[in-house]
Amino acid sequence: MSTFTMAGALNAALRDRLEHDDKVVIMGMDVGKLGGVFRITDGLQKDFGEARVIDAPLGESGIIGSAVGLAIRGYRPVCEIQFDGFVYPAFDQIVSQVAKMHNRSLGQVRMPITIRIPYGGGIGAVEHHSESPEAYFAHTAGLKVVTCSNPSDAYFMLRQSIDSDDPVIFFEPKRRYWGKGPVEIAETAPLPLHQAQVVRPGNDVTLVAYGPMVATALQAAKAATEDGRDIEVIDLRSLSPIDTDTVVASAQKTGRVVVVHEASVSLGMGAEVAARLQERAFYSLQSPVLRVGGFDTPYPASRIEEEWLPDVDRILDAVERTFTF
Amino acid sequence: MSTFTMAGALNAALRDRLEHDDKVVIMGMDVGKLGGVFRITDGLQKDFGEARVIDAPLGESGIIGSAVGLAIRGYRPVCEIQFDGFVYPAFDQIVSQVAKMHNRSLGQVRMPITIRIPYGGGIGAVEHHSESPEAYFAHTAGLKVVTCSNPSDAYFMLRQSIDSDDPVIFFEPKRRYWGKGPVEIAETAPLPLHQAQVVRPGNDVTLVAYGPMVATALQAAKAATEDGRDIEVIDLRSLSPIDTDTVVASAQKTGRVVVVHEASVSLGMGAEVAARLQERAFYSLQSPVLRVGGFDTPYPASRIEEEWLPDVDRILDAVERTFTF
Amino acid sequence: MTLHGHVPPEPDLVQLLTPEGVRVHHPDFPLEITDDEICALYRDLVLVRRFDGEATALQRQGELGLWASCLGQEAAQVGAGRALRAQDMAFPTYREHGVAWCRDVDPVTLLGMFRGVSLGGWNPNENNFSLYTIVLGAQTLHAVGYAMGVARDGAVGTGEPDRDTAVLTFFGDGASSQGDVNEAFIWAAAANLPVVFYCQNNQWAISEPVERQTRVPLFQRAAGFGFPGIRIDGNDVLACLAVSRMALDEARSGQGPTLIEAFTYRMGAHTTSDDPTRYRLSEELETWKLRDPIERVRAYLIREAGVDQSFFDEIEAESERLAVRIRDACRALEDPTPLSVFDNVYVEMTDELAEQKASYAEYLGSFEAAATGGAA
Amino acid sequence: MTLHGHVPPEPDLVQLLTPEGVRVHHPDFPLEITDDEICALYRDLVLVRRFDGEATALQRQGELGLWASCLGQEAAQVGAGRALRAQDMAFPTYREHGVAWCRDVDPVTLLGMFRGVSLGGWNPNENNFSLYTIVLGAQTLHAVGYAMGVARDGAVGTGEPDRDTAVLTFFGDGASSQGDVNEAFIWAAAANLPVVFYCQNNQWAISEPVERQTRVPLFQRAAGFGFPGIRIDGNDVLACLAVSRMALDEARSGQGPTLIEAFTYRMGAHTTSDDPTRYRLSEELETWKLRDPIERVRAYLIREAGVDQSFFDEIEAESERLAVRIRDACRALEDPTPLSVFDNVYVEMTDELAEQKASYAEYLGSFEAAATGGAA
Ligand SMILES: Cc1ncc(C[n+]2csc(CCOP(=O)(O)OP(=O)(O)O)c2C)c(N)n1
Ligand SMILES: Cc1ncc(C[n+]2csc(CCOP(=O)(O)OP(=O)(O)O)c2C)c(N)n1
Ligand SMILES: [Mg+2]
Ligand SMILES: [Mg+2]
Repeated sequence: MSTFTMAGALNAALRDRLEHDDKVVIMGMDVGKLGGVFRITDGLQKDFGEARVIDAPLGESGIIGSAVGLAIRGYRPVCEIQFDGFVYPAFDQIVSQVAKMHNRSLGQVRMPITIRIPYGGGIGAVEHHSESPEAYFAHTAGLKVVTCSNPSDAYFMLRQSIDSDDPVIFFEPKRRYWGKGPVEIAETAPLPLHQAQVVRPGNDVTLVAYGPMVATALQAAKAATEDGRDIEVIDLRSLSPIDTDTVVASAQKTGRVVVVHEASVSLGMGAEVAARLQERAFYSLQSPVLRVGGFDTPYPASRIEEEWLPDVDRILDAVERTFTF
Repeated sequence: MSTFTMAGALNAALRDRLEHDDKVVIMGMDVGKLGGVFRITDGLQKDFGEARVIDAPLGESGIIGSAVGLAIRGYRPVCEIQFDGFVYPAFDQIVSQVAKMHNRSLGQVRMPITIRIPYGGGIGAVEHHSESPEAYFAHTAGLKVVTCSNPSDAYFMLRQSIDSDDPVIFFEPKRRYWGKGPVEIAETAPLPLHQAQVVRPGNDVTLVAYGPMVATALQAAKAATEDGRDIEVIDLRSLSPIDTDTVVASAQKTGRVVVVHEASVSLGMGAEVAARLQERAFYSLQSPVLRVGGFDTPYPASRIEEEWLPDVDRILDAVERTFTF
Repeated sequence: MTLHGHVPPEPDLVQLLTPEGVRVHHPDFPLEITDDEICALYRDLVLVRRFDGEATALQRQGELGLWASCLGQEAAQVGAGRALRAQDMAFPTYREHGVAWCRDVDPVTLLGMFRGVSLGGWNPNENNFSLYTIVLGAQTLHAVGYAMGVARDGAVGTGEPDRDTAVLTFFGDGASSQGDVNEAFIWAAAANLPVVFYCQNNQWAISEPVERQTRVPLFQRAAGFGFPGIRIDGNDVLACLAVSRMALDEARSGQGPTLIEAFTYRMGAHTTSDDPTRYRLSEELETWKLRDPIERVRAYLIREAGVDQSFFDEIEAESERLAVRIRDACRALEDPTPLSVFDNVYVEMTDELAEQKASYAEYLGSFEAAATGGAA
Repeated sequence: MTLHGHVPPEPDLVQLLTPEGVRVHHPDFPLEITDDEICALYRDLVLVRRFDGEATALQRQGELGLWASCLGQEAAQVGAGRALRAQDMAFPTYREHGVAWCRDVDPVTLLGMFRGVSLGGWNPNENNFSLYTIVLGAQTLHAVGYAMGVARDGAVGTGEPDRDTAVLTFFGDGASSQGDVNEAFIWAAAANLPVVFYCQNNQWAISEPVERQTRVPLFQRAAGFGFPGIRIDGNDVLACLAVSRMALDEARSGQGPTLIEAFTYRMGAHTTSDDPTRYRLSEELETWKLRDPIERVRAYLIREAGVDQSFFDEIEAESERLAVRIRDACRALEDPTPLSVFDNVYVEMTDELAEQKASYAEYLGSFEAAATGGAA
């Protein structure tokens, strides 16, 4: 059991897959010598060469479109999108090609493509560098969408995503890159990629979070103990598919659920989780499933991002509202 | 009061705005001589000239990106995307520029851009010609998203969208283009653009639909009378913002709600409507808000699209489930 | 001097067979070809046109939902298609029926997506012919990525004729305005990839004439990206074959990408849903008919090669047999089952989707139960 | 002959002032300019560099979250900026501080988005300088659309000096690979729009050398789209001014678009978050220092124009005053209020958003209430 930052764990996972399968190639902007703007690919080009760790021309559509061609040729491309807000030029290739090619071929060609996207805010960045576009992809049939909240998940989920024969959009909570945690590299039976995890058991209320908000939810749960609230925290991990059973089971136990994410609330993941909960746990719910997320505005200027982003207080406020409802 | 097809009503609305405001320009593929593949711009280039009705080079990003520049110059562009599945190459310009420019300028520049998108299935088309991408845009702050279900709404809502100083994504249910209906051109006080409408009052169950599914919902309501069910049908009309009050009021009356749309269910509009209803009408709901929509698959081959699309039977099946729940 | 002073010279068009069927020789593009080989090309052209015509007829009869005819572009497609080697890969648009023919893709397979029984449904790697791509230009980037793979596999410049591999991708004059096509040029040039970009300039993008897209000949664009571009008579199957061969050879040998602009004409409607009388004059069609890609080969075979009538009769008979087979096979294409929509979304179906499939199966079953009077 | 036979000649670079400060005359690009005007340009260059340096310092002190320095590109930007007429419009990237300066945009205004108090916050139409655009290439299409408007307004080719309007848009060597930039070329050429595309090739796109984007000089790309392209010494403010003027004049007079490649160098890091030592050698920087855009003008003014020390002292003093003002004004920039995030999303705020704002206000109020011990 050794300790990694999330960035280090991701780097280790990439290295591991590059060694394990020579059809794995990494593509993106500045992923070579620089090792990516977040250093996630640090040292990989040096060790695996320019043919496998490729500094791409500056076009996201080109990166994803060529990944589709590489996949047809039998490769397993891992693409890095430099920041969340820059995935949109590739949206067409992702939605109309990556997501649909397997289906179009009646299952005869596979798209084992992993698209890594550092996402979320809280790092004091300029525009387009702090967005949370996960809902766009979770609404797109043919894609699988996951996100990690800690170094161990980062390591195993990225390996599992690269191994997946289906395309996976892999969201990395950039503001957690430098957080440390234990990773049992030797672990042979990690949690399945699309399974959610109860990261803190509790009986009074359920907090459903993922990616960057899991740490915040855990802080809230801790703080709530002072008010005598015993909060259960679920790390969704997989956004498409959603491990509904785990969430429903928790709701049946606690009767109260708050979903937390950075993305704008309207049509965000919280909407889907709420819709499913009232479908599957109607009589168990003691109060409405509440959503704490970004407001329905563009991501704000960084000086006020902390006010815009969900935090412990806003989460606890929602938790209280599930009781005073 | 005269009778129009929806296509004719849209054409009349465009003509009216071109006459009314010489800053209105129409751009798109084949919108000139051909009048668009659906003839919505029929005759407009002949009457208003090539400078105002522009056959664009074949790039959606170019169409929307140049609309942004035209808006900065003080124009009011109306862009036509030829089919739903071809809006994605413009996704970046829509999400990062059209939606955010006003905000970026602290309100000092306006984006009075209308983006018309024929959408939905049921016309026996090949791939990419039958999709329902509305949720992507409804999740995007800075955009307004509307859709019409009949010729009268088509006429007035398109006029209102063009007059809007905010960008509007205007979804046109292509399979209803040739349906006829009355339009009171002289009407001076049409329903506000972002207001929903109860198109059939009822007391037992509420069907929430929009665009192409409104007609289907009304058929279902009619059929349900045989089983003695008195169904209320709401035409949402505006997808962002959503007229939640109208939907909540109906839910409080009927206690049962089914949301219907063609888009895939997961993270579709139904998720947001369900999430809001359980937030705002928790104690009024007699059963979970159910969703009838496309499955979480790519739009299928046209020979089985009728099985994939929500129809009267699937809607009534859901209606029954709200009782037998 | 002003920046805008220069007027580019009109490009000459590589031609090896005149519209009258006279064989001409081009200093830069010699073509070693026997009359038997020209007979084989003639057969391709005739059968492709016949197949295409049948498909149009099948659409009229309601057997297909749509058809995008390649009428008039047979030479551009057969010339390019026959220049490919078995190991080469082709990335088509939605109109390359002639190329599919050369790749031995059964024409009936192509009908599936136009009939609406599938969204394509063939395996790109079976005949090294990728799926039809409807989103304009998207396939050119797929070709680039595939070529990256080819290069990484060491299948370029080895000199082994059956190993060195080229990638051929198709797009139209209209699609040349899409960002993806231009990004494909950039990638192919920057990495010197074995890709040949084959633009069929058929003068129209639905109702938009090529002038809406560019004010200079399209082949010239390649030079700006750092690789050669050339315009050929797209109705001359020999020119298309000769230049495609050269470009593919140079790609295989590691000399990088080429842009070929096949100057041709869309003789039919854009698709069966289109009505060209709304936007173009019939005179235009008449002039192009004089440059018909098949007539000139026939004329050559009769006048210069002395091929006798029996050959033409045999091909006529063969095309009859093909037509019959296509008609019957098209009608025999089975609709997919409603439940099949869930099956190829993922290699590993998600539990979510499995649930949706199960409950939909149950729902469908309830009707049968009702129908057979059986209790649910 | 092979398709890949040709080797393009190395382009010559338009230069009117050598790195040593010697004025050279170019037959095609005469420049009528007085020494006083060159003094004014020198002032621009010095003040822009000083402002840029202060901003970098402010970032180090934590007053800015990020800064994208234009160090080394002052001549490319001032030359282009000073070629603009009042009615012309500029569409920048995120690095055109020197152009902003020439448009009389207060430098402090630019700091807002880098400090994080706004996302831009200025009015594009106030100084005819559009908002900084971070998404690579997106602004080039905005320029095209604006130019379409200019043409529709009849503000091209009238011969009226204050009416005819040109649009100048900026992008980098890396951004030249984005589909949007190439679509912009296509649109501008097809409609012959009054746009000048100004590419600052500063040799690097963060860590990627320009060779990753293209194997031929970028200016050559324009010819492929049907309009002129030209490479200039981007560290020579006179060349940048002369060629930009000519291109803008020709745009205004209706001769259409031009691509200018200003060959320059990013002397600093990509941004303050970047560490160039990871990917480039310091030798490179040293050679480029010898071509410094400011030194050569200073040398010219001293040696050839005989400008005396007092002039330089005065500018030094002015730049001191500027630096002080910027430091103070930057620190004085106020944070927006949390509730302001709701205000400029729409011209007409939606009821939904108004509700969100109201309940958030109530939520924030509950803390104050608590703090002031007041009952909610
Ligand atoms: C991205 C995208 N936008 C629009 C369309 C609709 N569309 C289909 S074919 C076509 C014209 C294409 O013209 P061209 O590229 O010249 O090819 P051709 O049809 O003439 O063979 C258009 C606009 C599309 N398929 N994809
Ligand atoms: C669409 C998009 N992708 C990625 C980025 C991240 N990014 C910011 S600047 C930059 C390099 C741009 O290089 P260049 O165009 O040469 O301009 P320079 O920074 O050198 O002035 C990149 C990749 C972006 N801003 N937009
Ligand atoms: Mg064409
Ligand atoms: Mg650069």
